[in-house]
Amino acid sequence: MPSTDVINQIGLSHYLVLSAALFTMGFLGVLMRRNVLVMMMCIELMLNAVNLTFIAFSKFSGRIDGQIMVFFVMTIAAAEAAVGLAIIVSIFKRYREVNIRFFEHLKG
Amino acid sequence: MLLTTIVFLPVLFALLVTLWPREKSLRHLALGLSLIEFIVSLVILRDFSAATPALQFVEKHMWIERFGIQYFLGIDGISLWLVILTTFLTPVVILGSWTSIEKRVRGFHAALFLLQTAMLGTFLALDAVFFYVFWELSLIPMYFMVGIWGGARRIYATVKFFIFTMFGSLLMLVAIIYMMYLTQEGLGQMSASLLDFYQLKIPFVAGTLLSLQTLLFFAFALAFAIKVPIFPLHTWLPDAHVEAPTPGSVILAGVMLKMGTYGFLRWVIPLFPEAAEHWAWLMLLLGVIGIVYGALVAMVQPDVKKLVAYSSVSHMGYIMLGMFVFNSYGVTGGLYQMLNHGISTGALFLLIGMIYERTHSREISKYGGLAGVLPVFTIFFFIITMSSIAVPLTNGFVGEFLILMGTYQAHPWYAVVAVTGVILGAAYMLWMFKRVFFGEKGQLIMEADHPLHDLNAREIAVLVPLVILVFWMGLLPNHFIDYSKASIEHLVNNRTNYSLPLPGQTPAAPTEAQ
Amino acid sequence: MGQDIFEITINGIKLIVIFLLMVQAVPILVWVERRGSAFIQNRLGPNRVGPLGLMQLLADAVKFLNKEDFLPRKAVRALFYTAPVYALIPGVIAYCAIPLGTPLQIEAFEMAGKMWGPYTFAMQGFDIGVGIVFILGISSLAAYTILMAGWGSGNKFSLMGALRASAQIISYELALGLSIVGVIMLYGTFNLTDMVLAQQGPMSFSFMGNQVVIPWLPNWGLFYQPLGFILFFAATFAESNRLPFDLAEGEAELVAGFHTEYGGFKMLMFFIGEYAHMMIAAGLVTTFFFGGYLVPGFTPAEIREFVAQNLASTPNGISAITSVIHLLAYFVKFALFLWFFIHVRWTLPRFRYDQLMDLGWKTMLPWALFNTILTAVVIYVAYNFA
Amino acid sequence: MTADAFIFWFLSLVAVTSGLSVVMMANPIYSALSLAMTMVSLAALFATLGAYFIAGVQVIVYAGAVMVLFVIVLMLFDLREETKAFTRGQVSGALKIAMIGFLAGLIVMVMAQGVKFLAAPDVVDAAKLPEDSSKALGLVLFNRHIFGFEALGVLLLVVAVGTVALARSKGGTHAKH
Amino acid sequence: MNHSLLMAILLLSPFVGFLINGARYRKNGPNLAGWLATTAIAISFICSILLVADLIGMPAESRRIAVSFFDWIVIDKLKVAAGFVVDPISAIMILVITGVGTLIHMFSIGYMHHDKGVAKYFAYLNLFVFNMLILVLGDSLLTMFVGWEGVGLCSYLLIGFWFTDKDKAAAGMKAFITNRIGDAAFLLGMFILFMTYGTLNFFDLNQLAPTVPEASWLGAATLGTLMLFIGATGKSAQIPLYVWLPDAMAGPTPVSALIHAATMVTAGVYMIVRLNAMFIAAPNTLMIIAVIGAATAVMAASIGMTQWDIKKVLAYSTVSQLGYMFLAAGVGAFGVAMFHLMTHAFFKALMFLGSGSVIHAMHEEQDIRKMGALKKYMPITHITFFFGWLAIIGMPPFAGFFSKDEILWKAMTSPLGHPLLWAAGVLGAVMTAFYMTRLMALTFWGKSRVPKEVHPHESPALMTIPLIVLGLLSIVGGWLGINHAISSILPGHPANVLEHWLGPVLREPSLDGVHHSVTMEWALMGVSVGLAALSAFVAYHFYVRSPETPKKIAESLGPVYRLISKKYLVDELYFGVIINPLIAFSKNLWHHVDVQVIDKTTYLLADLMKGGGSVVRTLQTGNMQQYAMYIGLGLVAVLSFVLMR
Repeated sequence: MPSTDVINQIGLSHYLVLSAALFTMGFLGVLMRRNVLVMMMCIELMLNAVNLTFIAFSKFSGRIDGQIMVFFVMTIAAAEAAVGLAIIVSIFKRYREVNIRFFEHLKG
Repeated sequence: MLLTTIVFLPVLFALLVTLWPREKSLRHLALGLSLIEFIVSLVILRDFSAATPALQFVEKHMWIERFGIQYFLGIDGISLWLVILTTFLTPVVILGSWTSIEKRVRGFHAALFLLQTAMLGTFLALDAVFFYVFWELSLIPMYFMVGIWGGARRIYATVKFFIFTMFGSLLMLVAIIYMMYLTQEGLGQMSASLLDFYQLKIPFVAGTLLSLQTLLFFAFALAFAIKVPIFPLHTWLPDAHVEAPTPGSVILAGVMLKMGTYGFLRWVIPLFPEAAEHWAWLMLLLGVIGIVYGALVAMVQPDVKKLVAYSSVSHMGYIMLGMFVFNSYGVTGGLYQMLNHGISTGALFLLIGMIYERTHSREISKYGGLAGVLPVFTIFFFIITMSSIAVPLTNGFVGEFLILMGTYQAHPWYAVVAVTGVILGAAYMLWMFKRVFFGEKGQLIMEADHPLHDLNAREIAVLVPLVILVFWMGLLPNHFIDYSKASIEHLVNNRTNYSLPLPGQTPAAPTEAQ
Repeated sequence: MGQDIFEITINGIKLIVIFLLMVQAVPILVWVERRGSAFIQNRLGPNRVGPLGLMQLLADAVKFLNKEDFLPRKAVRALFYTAPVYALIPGVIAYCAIPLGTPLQIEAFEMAGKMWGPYTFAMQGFDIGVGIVFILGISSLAAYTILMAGWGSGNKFSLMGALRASAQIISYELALGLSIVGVIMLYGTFNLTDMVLAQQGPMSFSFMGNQVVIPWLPNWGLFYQPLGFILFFAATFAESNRLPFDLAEGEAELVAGFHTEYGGFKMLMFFIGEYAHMMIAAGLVTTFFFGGYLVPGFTPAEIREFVAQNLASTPNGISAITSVIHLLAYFVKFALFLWFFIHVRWTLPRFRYDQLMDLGWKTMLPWALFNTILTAVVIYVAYNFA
Repeated sequence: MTADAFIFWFLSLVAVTSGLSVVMMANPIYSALSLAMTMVSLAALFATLGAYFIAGVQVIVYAGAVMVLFVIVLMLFDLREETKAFTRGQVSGALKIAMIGFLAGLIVMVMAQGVKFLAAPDVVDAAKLPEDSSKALGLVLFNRHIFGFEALGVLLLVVAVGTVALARSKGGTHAKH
Repeated sequence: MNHSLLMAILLLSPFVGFLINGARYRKNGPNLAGWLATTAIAISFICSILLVADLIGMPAESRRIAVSFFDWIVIDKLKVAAGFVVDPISAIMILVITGVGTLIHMFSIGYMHHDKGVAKYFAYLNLFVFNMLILVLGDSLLTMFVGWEGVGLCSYLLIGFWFTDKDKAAAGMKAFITNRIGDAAFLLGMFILFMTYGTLNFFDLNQLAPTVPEASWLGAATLGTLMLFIGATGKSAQIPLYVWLPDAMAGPTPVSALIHAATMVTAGVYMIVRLNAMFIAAPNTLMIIAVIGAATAVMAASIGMTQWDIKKVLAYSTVSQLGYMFLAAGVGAFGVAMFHLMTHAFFKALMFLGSGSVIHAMHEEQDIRKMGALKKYMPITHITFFFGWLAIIGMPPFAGFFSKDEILWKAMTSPLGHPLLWAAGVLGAVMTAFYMTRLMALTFWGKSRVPKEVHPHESPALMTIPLIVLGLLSIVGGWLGINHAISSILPGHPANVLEHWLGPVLREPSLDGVHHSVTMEWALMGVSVGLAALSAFVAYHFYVRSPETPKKIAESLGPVYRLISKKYLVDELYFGVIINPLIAFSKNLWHHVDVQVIDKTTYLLADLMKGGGSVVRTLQTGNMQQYAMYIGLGLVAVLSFVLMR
């Protein structure tokens, strides 16, 4: 391995590690939090982490397609948020509840 | 453009029917439209050249370039009559369902037209994927027809029908995809065109199930066999028929079952000649079992419609038999029998529908002595019964005779067993006829609160074309066979090395316009 | 490394300067607004403190600073206090991206025994390639301020006001964004400086292979995008929560909207934030549609020539005077639009909330889409059918 | 420390801290605000990677619209501190955390392996991408990825209709009574 | 006149009659319908005569008028045209059919006068004639088959003419289905012959038939002809498929006369004669035919002795007489078979019509125990019936004598014959004489047992004229085929017209090297006639003089008598062994194979899916976070795999 100045030489790995950290945080949130809204936010966080990876790869491989992917991810995330929130609002209006454990009517 | 027109015109009709503002004149409109379609199909007949086995009116455009999937339509002697049968039966069915369909008339006619498109597409598509699309598409309108306008146990019947047919076609899809990969390997370019499939030399090893061609053969054959239906796969048919509304039964028996047999003729036999040859015994065996079994079970049915449904199983067994003996008698007979069955069984279902409209029962034991009450109805029923049991000079005889003849040439013992179907056919039909029409007046007629009225002009108008065809086809079969002769000869003679020439490629095809 | 620190320092200074400028502009604007409204309403307005009442604001400031700083019982402390501070940030950062004049080119010169320069000093906070996107993004963050304030106050009026305001901002952001797509397509860039430079000289464009020149009109975006201008201008009103779109603080319904609970210095910060938005809006309109810092009828090169011939001799001097001229030109236009904002506020009545939403979604958005498509078609035709 | 390095470390610190607070904050509104913060810092990171346009869009769409929606919803619900913010159950909790830790390691390792497939790993190949990639982005988007773009358009339309339908089911602001 | 036009008129005239009467089946009254139909047949008869006249004018070796109207089925080697041929064999048939047909139609006008569906009846009858003509004129097996099935169809319609009676409808069905069994075999026979010889044309087949008789049982000629013969047993009511014919008496009596006595039932014989060369080539088949024919003759006659229904007696008599024809054909005496066919047509039609007249007079009563001494009420019927009786029991010089005697002679002397066949024939003749005399005695002679409310009367002229004509024919019909032994003692030595007529077109086993003395011929003749006369006398004695004796004999015979009077329980046997088990088997197939096996299998598959689903669904706890964890675990697994690789 060439001598690396981990502090100053910001390379792809830095971004990847950062994105992995954010991703796992988001995942942790999805697993641990009970508030549906927070879970959705954590999913957004995970998406963002992935976006970061895309951008980083795009930059370091010199291909613009990574950014396109991010663009798509964002659009879908926005759509997802819109629909998800609409559903949650509808549910909340009826049940006054956002705890995920409350919504287990679809169990097999 | 003619074939595109004929395939997709009904979609337009369906749309028109859906959007038509006046409910009252809807049926007239639908009838008119279906007649237009029929006339268009007659244009094909007029311009069709019987002298060549080549595809005619070919339309070929690339659809999905990457997979070589094409918009590929064409007609030859094998599909010609099936197309015309389809376009012919639709107006008949519309006229026949004039009063029996009371709810959601709009939707019904739209479904009928869509079904027509699907069926025509199945007969005319020459690209595997395209074909498959139509094949599956045909399920949907039928599903609704049985499911919405059907009898009491319609949901059970529809689901059974749907799942049975779906099950088979999925395997076919797998096989089609695999064939497409084979084209890529064999021809260098992925293609779903039937003509390219024909060029493939698929390895075949006799005596094992695991040879490639055998597997593909069975994947295709299963899909078609369920549709036909061949003996152990037939149980959806009686249920579907009993629960289907009259027009549904007519179309189901008249055309949809032919999609299976047509599939054998167009796809299975030429695509997998060695496997078809090697496994012909199985198909013949199942065909023969179907003939006898269907007839026997039909004999003891208490329900007229179920009886006719089982008789379909028997008749379709004949067609299987004819196709898998690989000689021109058998194949011609098979093809002819497809038309016969479409006409006579269709007519039987129409007749049963007519009487059902009057008495609301199909139980044989409740009838009796109808001949004295409804003489005209009886005459028509009798003629169609004769056609169904293949009395000479009716259409049924020509088909059955040719099939049995061909079978005997190839496999005498199968013919010997199959011939018993002739006896049993007469037995179950005539026994039914006796119980329904002869004897004392039955419970239904005695208890009817108003006297049953005989057929009216509309109903006679429905039946007369069918009866005319029954005799026409029985008396002058060459009018029909001549169109298919070249194609069948071509299929029989070049089975192992089959290809369908395109119009330009025919080596000896003087295009004499008829 | 040294260069980096230098750049960062310069940019930091510019940020602070612009921030201070904006903060200082607020008292003047408030005065203008109060005097102007008095003028419009046929009364006098503040006129006691200082000449023409100019010192009134100073007095107000003293008053604000001396007010009691209190926290409502149900308020969320963190949000209640951060919100006003946060109100300043987006406005200021966004404004930094707007070019204010031609860059000041400093030739190399010797000072304190070292050679300095040459250096180009841009007359804008920072030049960003994707300027419009940046500004839109940053200004959209303003919604948080309102929400934080509204919810943090622990007051129903505040919350409702905040929800209304933020919903309004989000809704009009669409129309806003779409209305300038035409502009972006027209200039082919996101960069504001490039946009400004594209508007220099008399009106001229090529249409289907023909070069069209109209000498008596400046080459401003207004003439190419009249519909875009109207839509954009209207949307900025909504974005900055000013009349006729100030539903957030509809006194009759909501007391004072999200800043009901605020008073004193915190209130002042919201004021500043609001005026900052107004200034961004005015700046953007100027930049997009009215040639930015350009002097109508003259290109920067012509002015530089003029200055070199008549007013200065050294390159640095020429550059400086040119920049100042453009700066002045910019501020004239800028002030005009600020006045327009104020004028509108005192002229038009307030919308109802559903009218507001209908206007945003059902009128402006479709028209903005139409404008986009029309522009695209015209550009396509203009370039491709020679 | 170079300025680039400083910016990276600073922004990642902000991102990680605010990301953690998204997960950890008991009050969902703080979570949401923290998430907005994460978004902004990520946008800045995008900018450092030369994706200015994406960075701007990130701020507009995510921070400016999506998160605002979240915040609005949270505030509408008026959710305060949650006593049961986290799932209980030591076994499953431990399992989850262990899994996540393992997953994090795996992700990093897999990515590190994946890096090998890049042409020049860990070296910024500035020549390949223009400093301002917006134009290139547009060209690629509207040529190579036009189908995806159109599909997204359809998706958005569907979402718009669906959301309106959902919102109107119980009468929204415009409901006619 | 143009042959094809004549042929067309010959064929189409009955068909047109059918169409007219069929289309106006509710409107045409009995007279109109009847005379229309009769005229149609009469026109055919005239055409037949014209055609036959032309035929006579041709040289003996090439007497053949062939007309082909259009191609019917043309595929590959199979080329079947709608081709019709009049040659000496079919000439006899068309004359009989149209001639006897005309008479029977005429008779029907009177007989069916009061029936409601009379137009329908005549329509069917005309259709039958049309089909019968196709049968006999067709130039190929397939064309013949058209008529073959067509006549079966008409027979079905006419037997079930009074369909409101369940039993009559059932009888029609029985006839059709039994015929169908034969038809199936007929089809197979066609296939076998076509496969071997590549043609279905009679003349081609006869030409191609092997000249050396086939010894093997599995040769094409043997198998093919055997199958065709099974077809013939169906149509011509031979063992084992004769059971339908007695039941077929359910139809109107003229129908029995026309279809079930004179014409249709002889189709089998006709077919064998048509394919004479082919049958000759298959001596094994001929042996079977002869045996079956003889057995049928004896068995049917024995049943006939015990029957009480006038028509049933005649029906068994018909079966028996048909047995004689097959016996003749079986020993290679095709010409004689045709001869007997013709004479039988005359006298049996006569007897059926006579019985019809009786039934008519007795108001639909058919039981001969309720008749007796009808002689005085219906003299014409009695006289004509009397001649028929003489003819059938073989009394010289009536028609039956010549033909039956010739059959017996051939059975003895033909290379294919056997003394046992002769013996069976004689036994049959004896029994025939007995039961016919019994019928005569019980019906016309002796004491009247007529119920009081019934007043028998002579039938109208419309019915008696046909009786008279047929009675004359029964007397003189036999003189066409006087064998040379008799002819040698007759003045002028009348020639055997029939033999000359048919000889050139038949290939019969050569009699070269076989010499039988004329003495023997006389002796055999004497034996059979004598025995028959004796038997007739005994019957007369029993039933007229001492009516108690038969009962005693019947009682003393006990079970044997009961077995015979129950028709050897053949129907019961068929029902018990074949039909009922078949239906039970079918029901089992339906209930068990379809419902239990096939459907259950599919349900089983569905249940498997269901079961699998219900196992797997426990994983669906509804806790979304658990699902997310599963996803995570899956991710871990996949990534680990990627790393491990």
